[in-house]
Amino acid sequence: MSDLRFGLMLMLFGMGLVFIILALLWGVIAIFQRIDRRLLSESEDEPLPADIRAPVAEIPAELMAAILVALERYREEETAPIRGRRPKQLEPTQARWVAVGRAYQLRSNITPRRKRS
Amino acid sequence: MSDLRFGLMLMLFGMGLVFIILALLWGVIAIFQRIDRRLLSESEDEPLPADIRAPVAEIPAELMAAILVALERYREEETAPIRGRRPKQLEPTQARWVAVGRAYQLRSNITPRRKRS
Amino acid sequence: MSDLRFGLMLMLFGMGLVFIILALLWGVIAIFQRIDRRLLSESEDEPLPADIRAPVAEIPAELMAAILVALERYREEETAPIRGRRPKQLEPTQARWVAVGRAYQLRSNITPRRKRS
Amino acid sequence: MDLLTTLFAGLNSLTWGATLMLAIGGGLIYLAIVKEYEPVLLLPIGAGAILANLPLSPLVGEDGLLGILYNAGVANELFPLLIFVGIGAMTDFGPLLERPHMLLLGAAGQFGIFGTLFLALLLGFDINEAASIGIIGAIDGPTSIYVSNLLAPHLLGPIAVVAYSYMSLVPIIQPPIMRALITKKERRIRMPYSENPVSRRTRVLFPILVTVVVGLLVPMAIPLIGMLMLGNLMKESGVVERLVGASSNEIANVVTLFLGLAIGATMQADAFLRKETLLILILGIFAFGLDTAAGLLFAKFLHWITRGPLNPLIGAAGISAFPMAARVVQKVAQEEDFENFLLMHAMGANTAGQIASVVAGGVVLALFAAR
Amino acid sequence: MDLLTTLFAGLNSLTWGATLMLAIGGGLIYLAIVKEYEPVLLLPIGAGAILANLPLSPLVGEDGLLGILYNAGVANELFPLLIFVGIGAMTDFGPLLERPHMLLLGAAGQFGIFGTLFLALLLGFDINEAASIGIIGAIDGPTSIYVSNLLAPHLLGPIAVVAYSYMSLVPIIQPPIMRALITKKERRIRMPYSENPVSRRTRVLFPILVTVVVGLLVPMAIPLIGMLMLGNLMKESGVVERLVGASSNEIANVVTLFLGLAIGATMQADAFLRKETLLILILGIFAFGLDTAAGLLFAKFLHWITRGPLNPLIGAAGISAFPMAARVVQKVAQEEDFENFLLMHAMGANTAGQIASVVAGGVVLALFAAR
Amino acid sequence: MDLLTTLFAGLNSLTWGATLMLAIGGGLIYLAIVKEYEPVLLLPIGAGAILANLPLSPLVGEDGLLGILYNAGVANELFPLLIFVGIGAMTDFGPLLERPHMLLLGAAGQFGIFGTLFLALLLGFDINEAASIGIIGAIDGPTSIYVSNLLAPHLLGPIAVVAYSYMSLVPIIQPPIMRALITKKERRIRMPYSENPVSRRTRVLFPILVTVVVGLLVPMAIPLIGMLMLGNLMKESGVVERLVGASSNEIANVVTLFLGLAIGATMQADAFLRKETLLILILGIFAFGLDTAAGLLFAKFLHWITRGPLNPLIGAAGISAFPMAARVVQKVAQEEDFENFLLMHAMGANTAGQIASVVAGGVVLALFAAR
Ligand code: NA
Ligand code: NA
Ligand code: NA
Repeated sequence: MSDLRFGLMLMLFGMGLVFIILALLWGVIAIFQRIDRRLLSESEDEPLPADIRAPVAEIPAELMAAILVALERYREEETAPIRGRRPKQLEPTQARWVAVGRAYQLRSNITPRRKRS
Repeated sequence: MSDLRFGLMLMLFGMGLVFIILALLWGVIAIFQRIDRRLLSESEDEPLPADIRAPVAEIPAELMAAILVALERYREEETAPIRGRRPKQLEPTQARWVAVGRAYQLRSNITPRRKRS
Repeated sequence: MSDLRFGLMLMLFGMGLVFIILALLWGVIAIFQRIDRRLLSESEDEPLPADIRAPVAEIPAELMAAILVALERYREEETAPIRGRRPKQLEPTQARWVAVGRAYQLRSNITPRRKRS
Repeated sequence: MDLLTTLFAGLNSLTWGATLMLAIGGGLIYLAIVKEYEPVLLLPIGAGAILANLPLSPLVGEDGLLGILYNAGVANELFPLLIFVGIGAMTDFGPLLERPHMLLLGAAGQFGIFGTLFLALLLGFDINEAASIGIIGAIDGPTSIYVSNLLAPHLLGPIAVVAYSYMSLVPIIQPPIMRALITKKERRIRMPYSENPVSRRTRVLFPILVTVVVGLLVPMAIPLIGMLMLGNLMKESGVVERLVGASSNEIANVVTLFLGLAIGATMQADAFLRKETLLILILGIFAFGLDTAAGLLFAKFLHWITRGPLNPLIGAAGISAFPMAARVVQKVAQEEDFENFLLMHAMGANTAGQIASVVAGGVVLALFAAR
Repeated sequence: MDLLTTLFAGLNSLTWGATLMLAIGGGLIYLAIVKEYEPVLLLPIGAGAILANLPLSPLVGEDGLLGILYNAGVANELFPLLIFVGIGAMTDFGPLLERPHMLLLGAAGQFGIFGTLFLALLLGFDINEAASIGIIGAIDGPTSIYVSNLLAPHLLGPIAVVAYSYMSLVPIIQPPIMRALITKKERRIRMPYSENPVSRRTRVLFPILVTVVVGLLVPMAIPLIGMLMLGNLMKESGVVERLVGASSNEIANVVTLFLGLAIGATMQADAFLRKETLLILILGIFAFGLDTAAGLLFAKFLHWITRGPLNPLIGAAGISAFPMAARVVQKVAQEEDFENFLLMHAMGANTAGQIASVVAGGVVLALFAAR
Repeated sequence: MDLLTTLFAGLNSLTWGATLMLAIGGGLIYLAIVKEYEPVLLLPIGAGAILANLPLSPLVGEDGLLGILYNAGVANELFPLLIFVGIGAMTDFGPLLERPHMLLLGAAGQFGIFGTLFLALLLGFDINEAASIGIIGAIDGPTSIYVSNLLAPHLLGPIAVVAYSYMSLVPIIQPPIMRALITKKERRIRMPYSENPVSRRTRVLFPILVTVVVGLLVPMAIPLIGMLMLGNLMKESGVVERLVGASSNEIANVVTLFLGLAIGATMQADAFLRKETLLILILGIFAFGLDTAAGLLFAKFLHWITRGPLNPLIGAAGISAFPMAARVVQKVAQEEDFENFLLMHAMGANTAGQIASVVAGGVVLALFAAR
């Protein structure tokens, strides 16, 4: 019997609490929304990425796939030399530094005081 | 001495059991094979994937690789919007829904009762 | 007070030890360097991979990316049939064996004693 | 011969119960492979059930692999919580942030929890068992596992099986209820779509604030909501892609496999083959239906008081079961009006349901702790 | 000065044994890197041996990293079993399902286990040690580790090292035995190739049935065969690619690294530098040879009684050592007849050997339990 | 009503301390996301701090998720050591092997450890605390965590936070010191670049030899240096790509997430909100500055005695903080002479600093053990 009463209480308080908490979250988000809109009307805020992706649908999917792979590779190679961000690409990037640096240094060694002369 | 006798028993029973169990598995598979063949002769069953892949050898490997990558991407994008299957692709798919849905909705909002009129 | 004295000792011994150990490592590497150079002057040793990668910079990065993907795929398919090295590719390789083997065997079955005749 | 008797001890100790459990394990694998009902969980659960019910299996017990997995991640709640990080890292709360009032529909979609709880009490389950059965109505696997493992661990097996296998039945359970409760005219209601761009700031602050607000009000909900929102924070931050990847791939996959096996291993004949399991199977359906009905009726009520363009169908998406429920809404709406596009609204309600499920789980635990 | 003495306690406590073990660790790394002998296991084992034998290493013992890894996954058998899931997820039993009679060749290829066991007994090892050494004849790393860890954990180090380093010697050990036991004429036998398409149903049911049949007969084999077949079931089901990927990549790689390190750490000087280790090195070669010979002779016997087109060479593939043994068969056959294509048949025998190895491991454990 | 009081126990037990800690957690997340200061660690640390400081959080304590993670990998030092394997697997010691004398600059860059230690002693910290604070001067996260967890675990939270958040300040802290201590003329020195090809043999032997040499001399350094070099050995071996991938991706990512959360959870109000934490914040900056100054002055000294073309700026790269410090050197050098290319030399000093940091950590532990 006590179980049943507790069950009823669980039902009432439970649903009540769930509603209260979610209503509260609604309020919090609503405040943020208002701030967002105010800031948006003042200046241009970063829009949803979805808008950018929309025209994608017109490109054939296979071509899209190939482009995506290529771009991803490119992005990975160009960015990411900081250790801990994209570890896989650390080495090749370093190797490129080595290469560039060496070519440069070797040349500048031949005429080491070029600039100061 | 007892160890040696147990060792001998291990050898005899061990090899015996291994043979018995594997023979049993043979029997089980054989039954399945028979069922498979019967069903195959009745209707066309799904054949081994190997047969499908056989002509692959004629395509240059590099081209094959590129096609594979592209197809994989394509497959991933087209299928898989259910959470928990291919999680990586969930978001772009959603974004596409968003985009399509919005374009559609915005248009249908201008003439909201077009259909009913 | 004892803490302070131990702290001082930590400082002196600590820096000392760090220097000694790293100097020792320097010595070890220097020996290796000498061996390397001797062997290099005798025969051609494998150079740093960086040198090989240097001209890479002239190829547009996107093209490079596509080539890399394709080559990687190719390499994965051609090598790696040993279990435990590149597990993902085991099956396709097997399937190719199956295909090649079957095509071959089926043909050779028609004229099974061709060679001995 | 004595050796042979001992040798074939396995065959000798095969009971009818174990045989039935082997069949049930096989049945779950059938559902997973042929029907594709949540295969990533039902296949390991089925396999775990078979491996645990083979007589004298060394895999069960403290020292067996399945026992080790159970203690490593189920008994201490680690696995469901880690899965939540992955779910958070995959969920896009954008549609909800654009229409935050959808949160109320999420709340309504949890009524099944409490209704089923009460019904289970009436059917003779004790209060802890009843609450664990009710939590099937969260329609969210990890929440069900988390809560039932704390309140009634002996029912974990059937509850998890029901939670995951019914999840796939959402497209079968919901449409009849939707057609019964919502009139044709209401189903044709179109919802205007106004864009509410959500700034990155809001997207990043949202998981933090939800954690703090819910955590302050219902401390028992901190693990569930905190892990879900941790995953989402990492995703929206955009600066820790490595961790997002690890959470939604490596961790999620490995943990899912281990969790499934460990749960399957709890399905041992004497614990599973009882009339309680049968009742749970029935109560589970009831929970799903009650959730849907409550969501629909509450949406209908909102439509009535606001007199606004709110299609009551989207109430059905408040149950969570992401993203199946949202798609069911879109499908049923299109039956009446092919050009009606409710999906984005339904997605908002759907992610609201996800949050509400977790909050409800925490609330149930909190009420028990406060008892 | 006292501080310096304590400071250089490491150098002071360096023994000849530890120095030799450091060299042996280096040797394993040499085999792994230069000879490419199973590098994924021999490199971590060698590194573990070095890290554990450096004097006063804080990595060993209950609180050291290597001790923690040992207790987390070797002592409780977790790691070898998880590796089995990955192996199962990578193995294609198709060639075996097309020619199931190959299972008998797999059985014959396990004779080395029992022959070596008996020889080890004669050489003075006790019965548990003898069985652990014999299991090297399973020619399957995880099985050797699983069984020897249960029967004679103090021999785990040398047994694991032998099991993995000899695996790479298969192409060196087998051919002379094949040429000695099989006549030139027999080696030229071509085997007709008839296609037996295997349905997806069979492929999916196979792992389940093997688990149930073997599990009912030999409960002690459930962990080994169950995990192997769980992996294969996931692979063949085609619906849980995420879990297959996790098993064969993430889990397999991480566990392999940890297992190797933990096994290397068991190779401490006083435990490893004994004449037993030397005997195990010799008995290991013997086990490999005996397996091959038994497989070949049994295949010869089958050829003789069936009078059918069965090239006895494929008996050598029954030892497991997948897929090296199958390739050795193909290579030796081609020496005599370049157009002879035995590979598919050998692959069948090879995967049969994998199953038979696991069954034999379970049988040995069962016979010990029934003693 | 009594139930409500118990229900809102969370809100009731919110203290000012906890509120401040929630804000600090938010601040760390801000640094991680907006300032991008080592986000992979600061974001989980901040999240852990929030989750642990929410009143009555079930995540803390022995049975809470965060407590479980702490015991599983922080208390036993597992996580920092596993991260070292990943770091080793990502580090290219080539530039150092070409110019091994850079090792001395790495040694000099550790002076901040001992100087800060002494200063902390003067400020009233006890010797264990002082050494833990000093080790911030290793400017290497895992080393700081490893050492401070052994010597003064109660300071782990602030030390880890300082170690990781200051790491990102290297480009702000170093340049003024460099311009102050090194004259314009010295900064213009160009360093000739001669190629010293490094054979694969040397690259593979290097990690083994470093482990053995350092391990024999300083056994307490074996875990740190051994794991770092294990990762590098696997990388340079070129034969275990699977294990390298697992170490530098799966293991590193998962462990980083768990480590961050567990460290964040140590930041509970009563342990964190003390004047010691403030002092550690100040001493941390001091350690970074002292490291840089010592490195620069030692390089200047080397330039003076060798009279060779050694630009003293590269001394600043000896502090470790790889690869930020090396880039700062290049940037400051280019301010004076745009065509001056010091990066490769600085990279050598930078990886030398990495090794020296680990050695210094081991030396500190060894001196404590020898006390
Ligand atoms: Na729900
Ligand atoms: Na075998
Ligand atoms: Na440093």
